[in-house]
Amino acid sequence: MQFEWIKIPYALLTLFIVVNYGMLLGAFIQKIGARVGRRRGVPIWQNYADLVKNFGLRTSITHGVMFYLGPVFRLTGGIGLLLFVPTIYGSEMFSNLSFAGDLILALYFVFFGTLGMALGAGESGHPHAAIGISRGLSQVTAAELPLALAVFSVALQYQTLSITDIVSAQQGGVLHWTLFTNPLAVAAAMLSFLGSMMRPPFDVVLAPQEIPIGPPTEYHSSYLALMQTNRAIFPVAKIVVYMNLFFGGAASWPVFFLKVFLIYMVSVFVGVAFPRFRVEQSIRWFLVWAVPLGILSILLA
Amino acid sequence: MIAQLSIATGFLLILIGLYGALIQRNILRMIVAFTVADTGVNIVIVAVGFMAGRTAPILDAAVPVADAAARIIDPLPQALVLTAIVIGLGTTALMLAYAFKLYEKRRTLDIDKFTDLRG
Amino acid sequence: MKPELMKRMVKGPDGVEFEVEPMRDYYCDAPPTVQHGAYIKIVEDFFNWARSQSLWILGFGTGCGAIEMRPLMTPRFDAYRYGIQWRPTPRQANLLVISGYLSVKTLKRAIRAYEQMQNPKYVVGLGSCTINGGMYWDSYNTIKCLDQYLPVDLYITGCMPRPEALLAGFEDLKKLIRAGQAEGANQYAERFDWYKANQKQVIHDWDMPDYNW
Amino acid sequence: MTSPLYIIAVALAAAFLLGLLREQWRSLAYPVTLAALAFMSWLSASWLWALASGSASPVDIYTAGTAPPFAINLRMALPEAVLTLLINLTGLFSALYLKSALLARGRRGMAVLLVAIMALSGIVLTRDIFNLFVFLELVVIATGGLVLLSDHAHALSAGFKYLVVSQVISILLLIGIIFAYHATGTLNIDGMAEAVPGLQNAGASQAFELAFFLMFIALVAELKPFPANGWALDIYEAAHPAFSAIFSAGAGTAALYAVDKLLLIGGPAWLDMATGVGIVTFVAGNLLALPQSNDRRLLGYSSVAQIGLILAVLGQRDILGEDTYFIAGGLLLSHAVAKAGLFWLSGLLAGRQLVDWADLRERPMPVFAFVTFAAMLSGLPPFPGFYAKWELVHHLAGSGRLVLLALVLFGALIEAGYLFRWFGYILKREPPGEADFCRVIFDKPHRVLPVMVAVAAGWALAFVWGELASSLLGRSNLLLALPLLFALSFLLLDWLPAWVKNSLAIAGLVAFFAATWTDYDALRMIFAIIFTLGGALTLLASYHVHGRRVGFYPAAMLMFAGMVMLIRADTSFDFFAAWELLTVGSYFLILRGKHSEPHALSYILFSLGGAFLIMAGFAIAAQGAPQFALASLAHVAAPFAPWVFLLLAIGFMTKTAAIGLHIWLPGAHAEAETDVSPMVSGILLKAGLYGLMVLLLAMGKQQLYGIELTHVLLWVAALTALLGNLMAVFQEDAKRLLAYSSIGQMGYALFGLALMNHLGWLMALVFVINHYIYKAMLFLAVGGVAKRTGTREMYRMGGLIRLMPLSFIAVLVGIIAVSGVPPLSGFGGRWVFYNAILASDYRLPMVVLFLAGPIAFLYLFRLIYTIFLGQLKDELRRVKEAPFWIVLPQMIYVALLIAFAVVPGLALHRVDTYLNQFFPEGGLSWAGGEITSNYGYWNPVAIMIIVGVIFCTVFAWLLFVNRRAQPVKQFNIVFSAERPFRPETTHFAWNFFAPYRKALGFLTQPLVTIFWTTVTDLLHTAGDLGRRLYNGNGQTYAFHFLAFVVIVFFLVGL
Repeated sequence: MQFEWIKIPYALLTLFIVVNYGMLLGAFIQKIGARVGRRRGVPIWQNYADLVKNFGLRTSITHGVMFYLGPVFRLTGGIGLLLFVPTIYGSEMFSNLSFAGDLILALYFVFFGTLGMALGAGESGHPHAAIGISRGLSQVTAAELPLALAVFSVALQYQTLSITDIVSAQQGGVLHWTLFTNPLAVAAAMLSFLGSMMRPPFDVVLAPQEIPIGPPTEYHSSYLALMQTNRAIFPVAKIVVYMNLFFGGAASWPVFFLKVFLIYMVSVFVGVAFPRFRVEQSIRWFLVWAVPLGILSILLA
Repeated sequence: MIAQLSIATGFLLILIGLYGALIQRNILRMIVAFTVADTGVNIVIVAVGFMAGRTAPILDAAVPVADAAARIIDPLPQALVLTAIVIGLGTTALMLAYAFKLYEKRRTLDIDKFTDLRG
Repeated sequence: MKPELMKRMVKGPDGVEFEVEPMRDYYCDAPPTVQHGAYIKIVEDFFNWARSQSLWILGFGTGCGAIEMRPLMTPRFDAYRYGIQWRPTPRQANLLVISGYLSVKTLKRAIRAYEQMQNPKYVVGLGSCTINGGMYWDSYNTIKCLDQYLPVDLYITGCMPRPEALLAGFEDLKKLIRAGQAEGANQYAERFDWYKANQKQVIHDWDMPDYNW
Repeated sequence: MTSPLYIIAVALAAAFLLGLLREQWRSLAYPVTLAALAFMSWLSASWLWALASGSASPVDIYTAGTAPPFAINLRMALPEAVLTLLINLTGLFSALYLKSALLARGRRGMAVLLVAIMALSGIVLTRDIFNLFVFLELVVIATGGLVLLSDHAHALSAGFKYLVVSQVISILLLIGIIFAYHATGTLNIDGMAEAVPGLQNAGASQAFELAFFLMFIALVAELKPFPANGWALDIYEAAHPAFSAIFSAGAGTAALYAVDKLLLIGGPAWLDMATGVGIVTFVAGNLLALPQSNDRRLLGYSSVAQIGLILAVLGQRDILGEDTYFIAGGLLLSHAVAKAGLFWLSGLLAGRQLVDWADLRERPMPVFAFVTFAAMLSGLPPFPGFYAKWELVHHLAGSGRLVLLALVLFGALIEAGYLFRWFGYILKREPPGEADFCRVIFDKPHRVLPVMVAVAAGWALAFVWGELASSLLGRSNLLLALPLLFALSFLLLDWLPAWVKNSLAIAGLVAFFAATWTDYDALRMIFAIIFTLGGALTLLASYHVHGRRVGFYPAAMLMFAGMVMLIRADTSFDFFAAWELLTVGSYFLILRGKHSEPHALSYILFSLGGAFLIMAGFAIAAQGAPQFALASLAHVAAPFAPWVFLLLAIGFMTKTAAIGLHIWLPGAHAEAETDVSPMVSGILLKAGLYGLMVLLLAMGKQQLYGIELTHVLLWVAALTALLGNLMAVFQEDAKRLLAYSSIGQMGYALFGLALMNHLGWLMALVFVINHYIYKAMLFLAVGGVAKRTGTREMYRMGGLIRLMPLSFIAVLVGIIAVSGVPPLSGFGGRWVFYNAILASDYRLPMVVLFLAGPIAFLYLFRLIYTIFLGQLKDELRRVKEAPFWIVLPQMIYVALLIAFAVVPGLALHRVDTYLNQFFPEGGLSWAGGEITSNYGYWNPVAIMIIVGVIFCTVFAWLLFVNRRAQPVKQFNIVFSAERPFRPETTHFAWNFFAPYRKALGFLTQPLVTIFWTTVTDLLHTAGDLGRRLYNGNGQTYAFHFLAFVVIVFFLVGL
């Protein structure tokens, strides 16, 4: 695959769609939660209002260069992750900038934003930020492991690291999805997915009352707005990777919307059903339950 | 027969000497014991050179040079024994001097008292 | 002044001694300034609409009135549908609800929290106590008239006001915001010296900079 | 030629002259003594010259004018010339050294000294067994006298114990001699040797055997074999050091040669006994030396051990053949010169404890002398012991005597252990008070001269043995190798200011690369660049040090010399010599750190242990040949190959600090100086990887008992990566954190190699390059910070980003690269890694490595956060950016890292092609910016541009909407409506990953450390138990001797 200039507007189009979808999805899921609790919940456009409000705040402070750059790293990480992965299978238009690298690029680029954000939060000098990061990083070491194993297993299964090739290998019916051809890997990966979504039981990182929302505790105004934008993009981008690897990808936008929503809902269901883990508990949980699945999947692949 | 007897005596003396040197705690007694052992060694040396029925290795009228080889005993051990005696004397003298010095220093001759250097 | 805030000599790793003055070295001493809205009116109106639709309340209960805030999150009142949420940090909140009586001790914290919020920011006084001290009108330890110390946009009367009253009050606040009349932060900056003087009059252990950024 | 008989005659004449000298000419006595000794030395020297140059042939001197057996004859051949020269020179310089003691005791003392030297020479020269006995007794008596030259309180009792045991020995010897004479009819040694096979009946031959046993055991006892040596140790401890020098160098030498002569009579049957006694003495002597704290007693044990080793070598003459004298001579001369030198040196110091030697600190010449002696004793290149050990080990391995080989190496390792521990004391301990060393130097030049002569002799011997070895191995003299000469030349230039030397060093490294860069293949090119140009780059940081920096450059350049010689080595010998050089150089470098004494010691011990394994591996692979071309490792015969592989791999892995062998690294790297850490971490570790590469390229996959060794390597590598990373997480010390991180990174590189496929190797090379760049950069940055803040504890720093922005940038770029996050170069390594494991047959070890990966984030974040972010502490408010010369290389590294991230092909494309000849499958294809493997693709340029563009766009947007942000200070944080108390209480840094420790901390139990501590404790305990044998009682010692005789008697089984 080669670069052509036309890819840039196409990529921006993808970005535009995903940002809006992510915003609405976030509110929609909140609304589902509210309806389950017999509330009306936020308006579906609430995230837009919040975003505009935050951009519209007139003052802001900065703790230093890294603090300033943290959200930039964060958003770059989200946009980059989205654009390095083809969104719609078979569509030249929405293959984005995936010519730059394969699955491994996507896997490692996930950390770009995390790292930058952690540094920015660190410069705020707030101990709660540091505590949150300490927890988050600790948890991620264990949570990432099943995913890494599952990815390895899938790569072994299809003998390729190219996301497009992995998706194309899953075409031809639901039963060709990795979900059915390599269920162990998918199970491991989905457990890992729970850990990466910052929802219960794995949200001790944010712990709003104990360490007021952890790392971003000092962020506000347009910094926060950038992070909100990322909050719309990043989960979707991550789910796209899962979708492509395990659930047959998406050949059109409607399928895309549906699959992303359903995958997202997995973490929501688990989140509303379980209380919070402490960090060492969640590490043990991943190592005891998720990692053996991953190991089995690579042994059987 | 005489030779065997002498050798046996010599070894007996050596053993007595060594036993004494290892058992006696008094330094002077040790030195005496060594002298006994030395004597034993000297006897053994001489006895080894002894050949039955021969004469002393002194070339004079009684033993002409021509048939000396057949009539005298081996002269070499006797020469050796002379040297050994001299050396033994030297060593004994040195040890006695040491004994004197040690006594001067510690007012004792007990070898067990001189164990400051160890390990 | 607390000892940790006093000037002191410290020795650097190179052995040179120098002075550390915590109030100067640890805190930014810039005063607040008046912030103007967007130059184009329609943009500012749009922003005001967004602000009104996104009221983020600082989760800080100052007095007994805080108990009336909790029901707002429940299905019965469901404040979320009006774009109202609670945030745990003043940096991200733009609405400070002084919920009930405010003791002098709490006032200091309220001031700090208020100043750490970003402009534009709103203060709502909840209950009679914030208006005139209410039943504590003669207490040595509560402040009587909140708007001498913070620029209050709106009072909600009652002792206590019911959650419905709160919702009604927030709707009124939204109207003020949309009308561009909720400029408490700028008022605070304009009359900064006056506010400070009032605050310092009641708070005797003033151990913070004049403006808490 | 002057007859060698004059050695004896002159000594005797002078001794008599001294006795007869008139009282008023008393002052002449000392000059006469010196003159006599000088003449004797000259005589030996002239014979040595004549015999060595071939202008004279060996002569026999018939004393009574007739040939043996009727008269005593002396022989002067090459060995005799060397040994008498050694004895006489030791005598001469000891006499010089003893000046004040001799003058105080008067001329009788001088006479006795002359007699002693004469007798020692006599033992060497004579060919008559009884004459030998006489000389021996003379030595005993003279020793008895000379011991009293000492001021030591217990010299007297020591001398007496010596006499007691000597008496017993002489009794046995005399009995042996007379019966041997009885059996063979001659006293001439050669005559006896001829007569033995002709013994008629079994009885006579058995009697002779018994007689020979007595003679032999008596002479062996003169070598102070374990355990019959308590008496000798007391002499070493109590006698005047100059006499101890004679006792160790002279008497030991003479007795050894006497035993050698006897072995001629006894024939091959007795070799085993010599070997057995020798090796037991060697190991036990070294073990007993380990717990010693008295310097001279330690030297005594060491002498005993060394002589035991040489005895063992003599016992191996059946396989050593012609090389016996090369080996034994090398060991003996090293031992004699070094021991004499050390004993002389000990006399310059007031204290008798090893730690008192700290007096020598800050005095380059004596320290250099000590280094020379210690290196000679430990058999380090370029000294004779090195060649000797190499040859010995090769012969032993060639003949399958592996147990002996193992014991030799084990003993040598213990010896190196206590010697280098001692050296650590010298450089690192506090001097015990007002050092009077300087005064001694100026007061008593006659005491310093002998030491300097010994040093000179040591280097001269190094040259001579280099020449001998060069003819043996068919290569040029090691000492003349250009890099080594260059390094050694810094010894002479050490008076120059540091910046001049630094420029010279950099110029040298660059010039060397410029001159040789065409010689390397693609693989070696990478290492060559890192070793030379990389070294030059790290040396830039050394400009920040002012003053002379004595000792730094010789050590550093020795290390670099070793490394360039390593990549240029074709043969096993060259390789090993280079390996040892770089080990020694780096040891000295590491030892320079302020608190690095114990860590440098464990470094050198692990390294030498590893080196010995490598030597053993090479020796087994050589199968009797003195060396072999490295490439022919591929042709090692099947039963040996896996063992060779195992030995070499473990040897190399000590350098890469694989798990189990890693405990030296954290301390060594952390405690090293600021500019040394990047050298030893960024550069030196690669030497181990290079060794592994050479090994794996040649030998490939090996199987041992059905287990594939590369598979084992994979597991070791994965565990190394995991535990290295995990340990790094819990460090409070920034440099220790980086050091543990190096262990983890080396685990990755090793993993790549052990995968044994194309991409695995490529990954290892990516790690080699990356690790060099970022670890050197991080160590410099952290070192600079530590220098400015005066601490390495991260929790005591914080908020330094504004004060040290450049260091922050370096660390930031560094951690992004280490963590493998795109777009920086670490990602390349990860990408290649995934492709490599897809092509591999293994599955399970990867799991461990996957677990290790994200852990890196933990310690990396902690590194940058706790140092640069968070709260600034009061006392650090005024720190400045790190010195220019420390920052400059960091900035160059940043540029390099980014360059390598964008165009990895510059470095890797050639290697990729080169690897095709070894692993034809699975290479990459390089089209434009895109890199494609069988499984995936990757375009570093595109990644960099895309990430850059997105980043800049978002940043520009933020700048636009957030242009009026108010900069605030450190306490302007939301603190639950309160204010923070103090920066120290607000900086969350100590025990940063407490929850992680709760979850996985159990994995960081220091099991390996406990294991190695137990090993060293056991060794010390064994040594301490052995010391109980020596209860200080002369009678017990005599009993030891007799027991020794009886035990050997039964073991020999006559």
